[in-house]
Amino acid sequence: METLKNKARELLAAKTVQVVIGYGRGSGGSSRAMFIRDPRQADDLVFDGACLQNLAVYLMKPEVRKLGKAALVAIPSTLRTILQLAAENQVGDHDLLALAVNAAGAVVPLATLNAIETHVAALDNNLSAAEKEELQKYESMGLDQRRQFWEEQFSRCLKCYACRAACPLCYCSRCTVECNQPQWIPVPAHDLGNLEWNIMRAMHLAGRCVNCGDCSRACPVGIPIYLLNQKLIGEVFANFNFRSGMAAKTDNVMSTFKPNDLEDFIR
Amino acid sequence: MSDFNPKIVAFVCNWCTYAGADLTGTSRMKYSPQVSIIRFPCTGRIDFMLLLKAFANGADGIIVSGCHPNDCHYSSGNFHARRRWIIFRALLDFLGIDVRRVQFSWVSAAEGAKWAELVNSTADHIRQLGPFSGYQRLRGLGVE
Amino acid sequence: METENKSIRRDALEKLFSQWLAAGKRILAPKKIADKTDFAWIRTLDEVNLDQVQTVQSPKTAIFPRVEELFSFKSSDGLVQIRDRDAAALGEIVVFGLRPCDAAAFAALKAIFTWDCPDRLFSARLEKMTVIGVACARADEYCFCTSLGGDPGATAGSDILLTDMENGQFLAEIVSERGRQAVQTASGLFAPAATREKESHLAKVEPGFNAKAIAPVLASLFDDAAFWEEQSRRCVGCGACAYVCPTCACFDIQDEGGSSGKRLRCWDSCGFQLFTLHTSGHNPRPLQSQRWRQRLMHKFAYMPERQQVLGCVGCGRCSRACPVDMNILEHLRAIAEAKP
Amino acid sequence: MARIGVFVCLCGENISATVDVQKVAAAAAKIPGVAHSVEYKYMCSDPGQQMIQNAIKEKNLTGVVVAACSPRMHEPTFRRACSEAGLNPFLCEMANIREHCSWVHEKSDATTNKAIDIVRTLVAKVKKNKALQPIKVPVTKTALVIGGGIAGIQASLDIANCGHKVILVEKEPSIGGHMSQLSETFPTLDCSQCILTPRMVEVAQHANITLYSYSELESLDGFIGNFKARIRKKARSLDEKLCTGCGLCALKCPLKKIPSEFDAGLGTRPAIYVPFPQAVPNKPVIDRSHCTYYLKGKCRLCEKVCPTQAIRFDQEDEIVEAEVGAVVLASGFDIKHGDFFPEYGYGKYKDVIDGLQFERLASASGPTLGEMRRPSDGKVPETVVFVACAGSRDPAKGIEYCSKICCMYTAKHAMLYKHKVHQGKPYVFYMDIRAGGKMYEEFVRRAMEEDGVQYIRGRVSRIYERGGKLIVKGADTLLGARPMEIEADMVVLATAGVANAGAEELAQKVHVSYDSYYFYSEAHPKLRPVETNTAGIFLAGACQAPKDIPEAVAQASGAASKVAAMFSQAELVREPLIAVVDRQAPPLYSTCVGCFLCQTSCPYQAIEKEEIHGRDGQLIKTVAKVNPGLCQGCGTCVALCRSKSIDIQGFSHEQVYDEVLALLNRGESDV
Repeated sequence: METLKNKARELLAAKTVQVVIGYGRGSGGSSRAMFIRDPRQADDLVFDGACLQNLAVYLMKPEVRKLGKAALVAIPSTLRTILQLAAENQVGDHDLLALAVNAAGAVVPLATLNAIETHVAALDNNLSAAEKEELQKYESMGLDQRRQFWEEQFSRCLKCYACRAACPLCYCSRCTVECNQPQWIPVPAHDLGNLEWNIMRAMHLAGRCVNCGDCSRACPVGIPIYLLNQKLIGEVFANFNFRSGMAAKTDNVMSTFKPNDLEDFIR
Repeated sequence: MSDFNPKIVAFVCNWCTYAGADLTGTSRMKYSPQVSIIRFPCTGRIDFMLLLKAFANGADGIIVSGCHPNDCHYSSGNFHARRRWIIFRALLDFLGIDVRRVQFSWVSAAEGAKWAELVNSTADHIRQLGPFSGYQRLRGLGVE
Repeated sequence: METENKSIRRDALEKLFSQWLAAGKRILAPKKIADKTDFAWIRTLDEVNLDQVQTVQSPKTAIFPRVEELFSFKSSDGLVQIRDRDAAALGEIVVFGLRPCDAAAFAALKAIFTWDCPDRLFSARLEKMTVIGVACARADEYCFCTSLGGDPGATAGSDILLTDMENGQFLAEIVSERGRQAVQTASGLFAPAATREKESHLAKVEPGFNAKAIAPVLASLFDDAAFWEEQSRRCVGCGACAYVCPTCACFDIQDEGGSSGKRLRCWDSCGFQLFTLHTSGHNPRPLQSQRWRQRLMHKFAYMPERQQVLGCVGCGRCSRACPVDMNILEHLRAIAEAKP
Repeated sequence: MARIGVFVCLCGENISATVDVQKVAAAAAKIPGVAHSVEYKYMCSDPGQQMIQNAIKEKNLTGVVVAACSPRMHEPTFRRACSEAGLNPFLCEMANIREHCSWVHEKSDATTNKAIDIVRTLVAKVKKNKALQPIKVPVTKTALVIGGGIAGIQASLDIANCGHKVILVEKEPSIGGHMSQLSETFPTLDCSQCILTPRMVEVAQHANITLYSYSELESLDGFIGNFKARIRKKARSLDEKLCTGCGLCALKCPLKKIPSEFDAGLGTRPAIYVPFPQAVPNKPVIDRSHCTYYLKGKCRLCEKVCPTQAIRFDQEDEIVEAEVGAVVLASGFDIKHGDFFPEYGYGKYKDVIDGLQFERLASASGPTLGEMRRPSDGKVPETVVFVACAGSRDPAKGIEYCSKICCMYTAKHAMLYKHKVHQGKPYVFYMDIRAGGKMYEEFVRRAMEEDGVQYIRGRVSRIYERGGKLIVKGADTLLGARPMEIEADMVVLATAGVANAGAEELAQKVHVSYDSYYFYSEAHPKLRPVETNTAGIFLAGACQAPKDIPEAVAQASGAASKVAAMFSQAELVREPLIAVVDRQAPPLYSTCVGCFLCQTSCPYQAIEKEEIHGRDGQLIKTVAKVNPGLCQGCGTCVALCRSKSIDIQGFSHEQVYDEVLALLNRGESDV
């Protein structure tokens, strides 16, 4: 913790970065994003198990970008997000400084995408056993059982798009739901519109999502949409042996192909 | 469900399957009139959203068909499409949406017979499955 | 009318519910769904959960549904026929177990929907709604009703306000004519109240700021871009706050179907950049900070000015629902204390 | 408001026999936006087309749907008819109610209803069609030919003779390629250089051809009709203008023992040299890797003896830039060398040689002046074993394909040997004899029957030396795999033909695709064999796959005619059915966020990055831009774009979306 505060002070004092994006104390013992531009504010930085938000979401926010070069307190999913954003030409090398915190609590500054790649490669980036087990639970359900489950879930969706807003990879300046010629996704939050929105969201994140979980944490009504992302993460890995957010330069898995891709469902 | 006439939409590429379906016609082979074709330049052009729109608007089944691997007029459009379908099918299934409602296939410009066979077997299959109420019932739900 | 005090046993509520359902009324009440509690259409008392401090969403959907049909249309041979929604066919609704802040919020919604031209469907739904509030035994750090003139035991907006006397009995304050009718149809279930003393059973919510002070400060802060940017920097621009809010009334109109279909009204939010985007590409509120300012201005400056009512009841839902912990109470304090 | 005209064709009885066309026309008339709906016996006939044209004028239609046969049949017909009547051709669509309806269904209401569905679908589409203008791309009428072998020479001459400028780039000091190394050519046995060198000279003298020998392509940018090439002229250490090619320098160069590339290592050359007497250009080059001056800093003998003081030791590589409209790749092939065949002792035993080396031995201009003397001791070999398929068709060696030319040149080699050494005994080990081609089979027969070449069907397992003889162990599979052992004086391996060492690098420079053997991929294996998937870049010769001379020449002429056709108009005119990236007014400029997933999906490298700058010149954003010269309109990028920022003209989001809805939603009005 102290090392993190000191690092932030040092970076701001030395004008290495203009802003440090980190975690501060939030309501009810939670944590929240804070944007430190004055070394003195660094005292308010916190870093603990409650720090779950993927702060990379702010890299895509114009109001934050205009503050200048940022140092970003980065949990593993944040690092992978940065690499995925780089692979999608959204951040360049040296655009930002990632501040990873290792198991020992030491701050590891990662100045280049290359450094981030190396750091990420050393982490366990698989779905956890618990996550796989939960997926299993749903996969082993009957088709109709699954349909009913999701219908009930999506019937509560408000279309508040908190899942989209919280996702650092949903950075389009015009989301497909905002196209009205044609109106790809119905605007109202009725069952059909909600289903189509959630299918589209999952498809657009296929091969891109780094499983940070912010979409689900953001959902005010608690729809477990992370299941969809994790399902597709598993499918993409199983079928194409690809994991997103591991490299800063990679052809996106869904815009490339292998001649020997699965074929058995095609007549 | 013998008196049930399913609505089936076929999304096909212009160069292989559309031409193949033309050949079915010029060869005067017969098939079920429940299937209507929408023409695309390439299977690579077919947006998964269009499949959802077809279901939402009452399609009981969908055929998506294009050039065989390595025959794509644009060399790789069908490969890109295939990869998209792999993921799309997995997602639909996970959501409890019956992927048997979508028949993917490769039909070349020379396979007029295959097209007729594909349409008939798909129509029979969908007839057995019955109307896609599982999806169509969503229409109107959630509106006070 | 003069408030009447009665009491009802907890277990009598079951009968009350079945009477309502038998009379064709729909009941909207707090229900536990996974680890959250939210309003839902319920059939029995045991579905109801009154232990939570506050539900995720407000009960506004009872009179301002998330998606509602305004009319249906059909065009053939170049002619378009429109069939208006039959307001008389709308069913009776009982909203049960909402908090005093939510009950108070209906006044704000009404002020908007009946402001210049009364909204036909809204008014009809309002007519057919009976509000059975339950006073707050607990509050949390997000609650700030008392800063805005409400309190955990306020009866305003309820037809009947129940207070759990913690002895298997509820104190039932019959506030309105509609409340009295409800009691009459359920005669036998309500008994005269032993006591009217409820304070000891109510949550304590300390006033957080002076509401009076807010409006003038807001006006002076309007052009202080830095101030709004500072407040909203972590806001990611979703619509969660507006959609859970009991008073947010912005809506969108959508036609669905081709030659025949429906015109729908559905919730919208000033937090979306699309909300004010012009066809030309110009957006009068291009920045999230401006949209955040609009949210507060509308609730605390424009509505008091236009509708003589605050657009906020201090339920704290927006703070609880916010994915990035935008705590409105904190921000309002900052505004109240701001030196323009 | 749309004013669509629907024209239902009976096609004689082809449609009307099973479809109630009156009903279709009547139903179409009721579709919102349809201003005119009629049926007629033969829409494609002149009166039929006239009918459409009149309606366009009289009812001032904004779109036309012809419900008839397949668009693949008559779309051009009706689009032309529409444009003649003043309606943009792309506002005309065809509803295929013949191939896809009347011909495939029995006469029934269902069939008629389907026809109506199809018409309704196409009406919905055409309402969203946009008037499109053909795309015009300017063309620089200069062709760049890479590779000065027979294919490159042929292509250059053909293009130049059509009156177009050609830039020919050859990496060796002289053009001519492998053909110039050959002695005689099958199946006629005429002297290779006798037929080649006149062509080489023609290239050198042709007014339309600029030859850059001893040069390589540095980079290629741009697109069809508008490429920019950068060519590296490697330093010859010589002022070519002054050099007369007298050859004195080479004569006086103290170094003489450098293995000659031209003689496939069998002969030698000095450090300053002309690869072979008939070289074009006939100007020497200093081989800096051997020249004493460059290695030790002294000598400069050539400089002293040069009568025109043409030597330039300090000369540096020069980069020339050229604008070209088309590119022909004719970079040729190579054969497997070295220790690829340890079991055959190739590279170990001097007298185990490859086909090219044999060509030099047999060539009158070769190291032995055409006398058949083996490399080791110069003795005339009594027994020579020729091994076909040395490496080819051998999965174990990783080369599964047939090198195609070996069967023929092996027969030729055996013959040439027999003609020079009458008492000699030539044996050929082969797997199959592939002699498809004019006079080819006859040629092989001649080798067997007239020249008594011994053909043995079987693979050679090992070759080793014993008592000054090369022992060739093999088996005769036609005699029940009987083990064979031949004592040979010389062995000639028909080693596999492979892609050039630099093939991959060149492909990446010019952005063409190649197969797993680094042979360049044609756009279509049958129908577009001389084009690549990159518009404006064509293929000639063995860089695509091993070929013999007539094939390489034929393909070169084919490529040349493609180029000539391209150059025959002032600008390329292409159908505008291509992708376009959304553009908006400031401050958004475009809904594209520049993730460039589209770029990785495009088979044609048609998607470029465009930087959008503000008035102050500072970068606002980088967005995708489709190059209309390259886009072929497959639409793969369109389906991939998350923000729907790319659309494709003719199959736009709005068009296909409305088609789906129209097909599935029968209005009360129809049926």
